[in-house]
Amino acid sequence: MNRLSRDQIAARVAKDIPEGAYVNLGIGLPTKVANFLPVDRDILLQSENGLLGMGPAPAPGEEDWELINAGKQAVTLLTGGAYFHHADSFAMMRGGHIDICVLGAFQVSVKGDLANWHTGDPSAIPAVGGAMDLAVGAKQTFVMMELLTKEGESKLVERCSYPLTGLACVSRVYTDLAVFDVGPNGASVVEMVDGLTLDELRRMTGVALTA
Amino acid sequence: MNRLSRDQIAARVAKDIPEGAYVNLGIGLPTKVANFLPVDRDILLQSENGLLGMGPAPAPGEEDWELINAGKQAVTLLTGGAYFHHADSFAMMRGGHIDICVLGAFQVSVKGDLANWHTGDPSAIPAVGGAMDLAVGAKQTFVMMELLTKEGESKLVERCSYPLTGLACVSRVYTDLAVFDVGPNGASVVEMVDGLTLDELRRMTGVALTA
Amino acid sequence: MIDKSFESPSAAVADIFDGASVMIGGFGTAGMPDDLIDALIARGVGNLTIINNNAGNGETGLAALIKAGRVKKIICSFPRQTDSHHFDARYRAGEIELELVPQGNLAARIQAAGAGLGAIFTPTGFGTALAEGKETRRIDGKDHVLEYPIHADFALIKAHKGDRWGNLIYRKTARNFGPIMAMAAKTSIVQVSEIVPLGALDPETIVTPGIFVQRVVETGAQASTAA
Amino acid sequence: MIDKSFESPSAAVADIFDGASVMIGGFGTAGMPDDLIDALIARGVGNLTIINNNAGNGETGLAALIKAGRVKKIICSFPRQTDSHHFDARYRAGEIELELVPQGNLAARIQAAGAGLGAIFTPTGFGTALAEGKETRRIDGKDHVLEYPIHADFALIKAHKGDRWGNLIYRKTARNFGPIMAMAAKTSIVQVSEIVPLGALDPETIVTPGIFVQRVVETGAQASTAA
Repeated sequence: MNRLSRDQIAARVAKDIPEGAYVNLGIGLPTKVANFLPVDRDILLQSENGLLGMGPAPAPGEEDWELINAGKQAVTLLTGGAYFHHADSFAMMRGGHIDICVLGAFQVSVKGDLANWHTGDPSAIPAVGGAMDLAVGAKQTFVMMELLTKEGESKLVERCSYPLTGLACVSRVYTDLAVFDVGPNGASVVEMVDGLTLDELRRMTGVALTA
Repeated sequence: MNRLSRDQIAARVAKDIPEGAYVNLGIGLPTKVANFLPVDRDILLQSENGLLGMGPAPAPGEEDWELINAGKQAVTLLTGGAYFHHADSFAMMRGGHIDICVLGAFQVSVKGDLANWHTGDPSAIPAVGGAMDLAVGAKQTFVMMELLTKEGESKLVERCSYPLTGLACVSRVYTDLAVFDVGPNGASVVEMVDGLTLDELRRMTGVALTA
Repeated sequence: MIDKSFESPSAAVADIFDGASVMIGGFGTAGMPDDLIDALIARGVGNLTIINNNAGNGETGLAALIKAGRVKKIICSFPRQTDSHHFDARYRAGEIELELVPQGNLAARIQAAGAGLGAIFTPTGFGTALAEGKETRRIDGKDHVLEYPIHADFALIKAHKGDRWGNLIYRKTARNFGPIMAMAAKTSIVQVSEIVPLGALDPETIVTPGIFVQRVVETGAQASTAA
Repeated sequence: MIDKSFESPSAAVADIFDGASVMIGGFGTAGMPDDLIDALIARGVGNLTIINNNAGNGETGLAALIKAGRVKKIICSFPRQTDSHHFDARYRAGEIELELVPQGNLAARIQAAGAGLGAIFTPTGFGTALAEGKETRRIDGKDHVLEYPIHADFALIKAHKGDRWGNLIYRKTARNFGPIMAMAAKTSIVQVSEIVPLGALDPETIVTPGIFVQRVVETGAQASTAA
């Protein structure tokens, strides 16, 4: 069984992002997707702190700390990009103007419920940022994650046990072992890594899966 | 009895507009107030179609019909003025950022209710524009009107019979015969033209007036 | 390559369908996208619901669309003007439906649509005939009316300059409803004086980022005229 | 003559009172008005309610205000960061109250305050712990949460250039919350790199018109640093 690396998952997500798409990449793992977007496609990245047309990281020493992304990393602006304030930025997101957002997750349910902001640990300091806005606002919300926790538990679940970020908002889940569509009809397997069978995947996840 | 002309009413209103005020002048009669603002005061006129710092009319032949006021007349922009879109413009008005707006009226009640957008004539085509926003949004709403109709009926009334623009929104009424404060405690006379007595004014208006 | 520029106004409006809702920018004639409207008239579809501040001035633009009998309903704040005779005639003949909205509520409802809000409580119009039958609520000592977003299938907008990604700047008070209508319509179609190369517009001063714009047509500079 | 320029940050914040609600612009350190915050710390008032996207980074700005023990409550979307240790310590000690708000609702509520709306129905947060106990409503097939505006007594903002009427432009992503906080606070206090003569800012490209700004202080250009 040929488990995908994080970069390989990112590359797989990138394959599904079409020419002309407006895309928001969540902080953390999804940021890697930018590295795999094909150079022959015009794809515009939005960052919720207020820019559209986000370019790659600047060369070391060239950072401008007033030009950052949602993860507070120094970035650049493509020719043709634009700056705007936070209310306009979240209007883009909440108003359905972003075609695709890619988020990390603690859990995703087969119906597309998302849990990615809080482990539920009462001693943790909670922080949500723009996750709830992105989850409900984009035309399509993709999740990118490893399928199993370090303890081997499936993060694709019948029902999320972690605090929710949004209800029925995720449409597709990219993992190191398989790609799933989720939604009102439950989870279906889009593709699996070589050497994995549907039965094994059912056993690993413990959820109902159609092919 | 020394009835004020329309220009004299406008001049009287202008006297009450302090240095530094942000002011919206309604279309029609209130527009005249601009002609009487003292040149030694910085007073900024807002026009709800999207400019702040409205200047006087351009010289004939110099009109730019993309630089107009709410009455669709050609205007100019003062040095230091700014353009903005309609949602921001009405945020200024509704959000309490305009210090004073001056509106015309069909009727004002002693409690400060305003009727200025519709005569109630069922055959008339209704039009409201920004009147309702201005009435409720400015810190102070002044009305400027002749006190009596052509038929001699008072436009300062106990209760408006015309369709309302806003409830309890007017604080002061400037007329050709007197200036009134209106509000929760009813109408009081701030000043009268020479030769007019409070009793005469009570008889003319038919409303309770305190001095 | 993302290229939102279209060859002609008629190509840009070619899929506006019978019964569509169409936002039209402009306050009076300032910002009225006359070339797009002319193309829409030539296209021949009708039963349109139009969202604009006014109901047409004189003989051009929205007035011409109304004259041609293509408008079923108009949502606006200030229809009656000295030169709104085409609307006046159709309205009096019972041939056009009018939804009258206070101007600031019109702007706020369009902005709410663009921002994906479900509804807003606004103080404007409370206690008036224009709030009759609407839900009201006293919040923090002030009475409010519940108003719903206004969405549209298309927006027709006039801007000053644009680029192939759809970034826009406007000119003076012709800006008015353009930025918020671009956000609220499914398909925003913009006529500009000039399509400039990508990067010619300063990213700090772009008023409408291209994400809100689907089509841009260069129609040359045109002076607006008095309303 | 309208002249909103102030001599110094300390003069500009001299009436911020104990228990005031204070919006502070910035996303991380980009747009954080450090000079105004330093003046506020020096002023010594406490029990402040702070509205910011975060809860301080490192040792400067909002983090320093929290370290100094001046903050009673913070309304923000993303307190927990690698360098939010001053907040973390106060929070764990039960010395600071936290109202956690999804970032877009934070922006929308601030904008609603500036625009004089009474409340908004937003889809963000529906069905989550952050909407618990809040009124909800299904509108047009989508579930929404009723959220109220966030007003403040003061806003502290960092902009790029300003003039004596309070007109502002910003720089890159340091713009973030500045324009909407300026609209939502009773008194908006802005530090700028440079106060320019009236007319030096192009009226087409002013981002915050002066009506939303009460005070402007020139503090010189300062590079933001990594969060």
